[in-house]
Amino acid sequence: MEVELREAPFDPAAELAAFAAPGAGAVVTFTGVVRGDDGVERLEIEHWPGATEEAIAAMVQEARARFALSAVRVVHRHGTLQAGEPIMMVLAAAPHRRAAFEAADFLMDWLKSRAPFWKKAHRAGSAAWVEARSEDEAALSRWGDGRGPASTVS
Amino acid sequence: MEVELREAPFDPAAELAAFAAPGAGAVVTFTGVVRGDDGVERLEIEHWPGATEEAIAAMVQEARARFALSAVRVVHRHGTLQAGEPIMMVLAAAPHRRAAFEAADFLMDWLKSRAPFWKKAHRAGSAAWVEARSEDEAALSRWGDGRGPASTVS
Amino acid sequence: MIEVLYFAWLRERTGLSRETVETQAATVADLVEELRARSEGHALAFSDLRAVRAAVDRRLAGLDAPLAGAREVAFFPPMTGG
Amino acid sequence: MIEVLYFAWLRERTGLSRETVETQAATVADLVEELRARSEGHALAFSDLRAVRAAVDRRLAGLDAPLAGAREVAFFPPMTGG
Repeated sequence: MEVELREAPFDPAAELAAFAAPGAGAVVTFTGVVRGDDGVERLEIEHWPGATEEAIAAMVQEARARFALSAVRVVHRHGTLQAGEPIMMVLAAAPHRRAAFEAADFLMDWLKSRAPFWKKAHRAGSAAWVEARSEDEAALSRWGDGRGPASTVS
Repeated sequence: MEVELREAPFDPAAELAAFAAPGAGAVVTFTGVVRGDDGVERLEIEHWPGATEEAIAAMVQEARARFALSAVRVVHRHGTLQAGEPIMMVLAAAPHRRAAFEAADFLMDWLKSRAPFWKKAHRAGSAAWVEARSEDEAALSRWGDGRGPASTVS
Repeated sequence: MIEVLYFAWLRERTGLSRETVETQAATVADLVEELRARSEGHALAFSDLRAVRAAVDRRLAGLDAPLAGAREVAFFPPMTGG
Repeated sequence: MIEVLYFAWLRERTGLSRETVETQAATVADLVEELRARSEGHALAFSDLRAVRAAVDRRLAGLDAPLAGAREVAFFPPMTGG
């Protein structure tokens, strides 16, 4: 399964161990973690059931079209996450390192700003929606014509 | 220990599990694997004892100076490796993803062409030293003035 | 009849995850004007349109996007995945 | 007295990992000329200098690098780590 959207915690090490990429010479992983700095106790991640899976699948398909990949996988959580818990993970394997790095980088840039997730940070006695960062939006232009993966919420 | 040079196999999943990066929001790993395609049965990796550790430590120090990292680690094997075995791994953790990606990318580029390792590929009935790829040498210029980490074999 | 979806603080402000709207709105902007009149919460949700994104039938769309034939319009703040 | 190190196919061709050389060579290129004369293996190792890299006291050095005060010179093909 290339895309997994889940509420339960997951173990990045187990994901890496289970990531089979026959023939790959390079494996790149990215893990996003709930930072506990700034007083954040937990994160609530809202998503758009159905559309989220479609959007991520389209991003994965686009990554496969752009980069010579042996294997790729995206795991993303929703619901309530505690500080220190992994939020999501991208795994990309390729014969050569450049493709693996670029695919992971590409997927992260698109997941950040075009996958329908919204984060709310809970601190002691307060909660606030996390605002999108302009750098994240700007990062999308690194991938050429600015058009996204050709499906859903893009 | 930020740099580990070893002859014995290692487990990338165990490395990721053990990689402690308090406060990091982003963890990027790169794993290089002996590709079994092209008939390669095993790889022999020669290195320069003493100088290799110094060179990698200097690269790690340079990565820390350039990127806002929470933690970093490099594991690299030498000796005889079988097809499918991990050769090396870079782990980089940072508050934000750009620094983690760039540090891993930077370290890979320098490790490829400026850490004193030489690979010999053994196929059925033949053995040949792996030639450096001009793309790898060219990749170093991505990191600015072309000067390397300021120590040993650089 | 258009199905309207709200996410994040647009959901909180309108107090709705979704609602079905009888409308002849020609564009997303027209629809927003109609929605604004529905309640104080709706008005608050759409008080600063620079902070609002829309998708028509699951495709990102600007305020001037036409609604002819559209079945679903979603409103949400900029996404914060990853 | 300079300690000379060989790696990879330079080691294989010279048949040596290291050797101590009595020399007055002023530059890396001068040293290479002296080493070439030591054996057929040495001559073969240095037959195509475009494929050879050198480090003087563990710093990458060109053929014109001076050897004044140098204690160690290493010869090797381009590195292939990672």
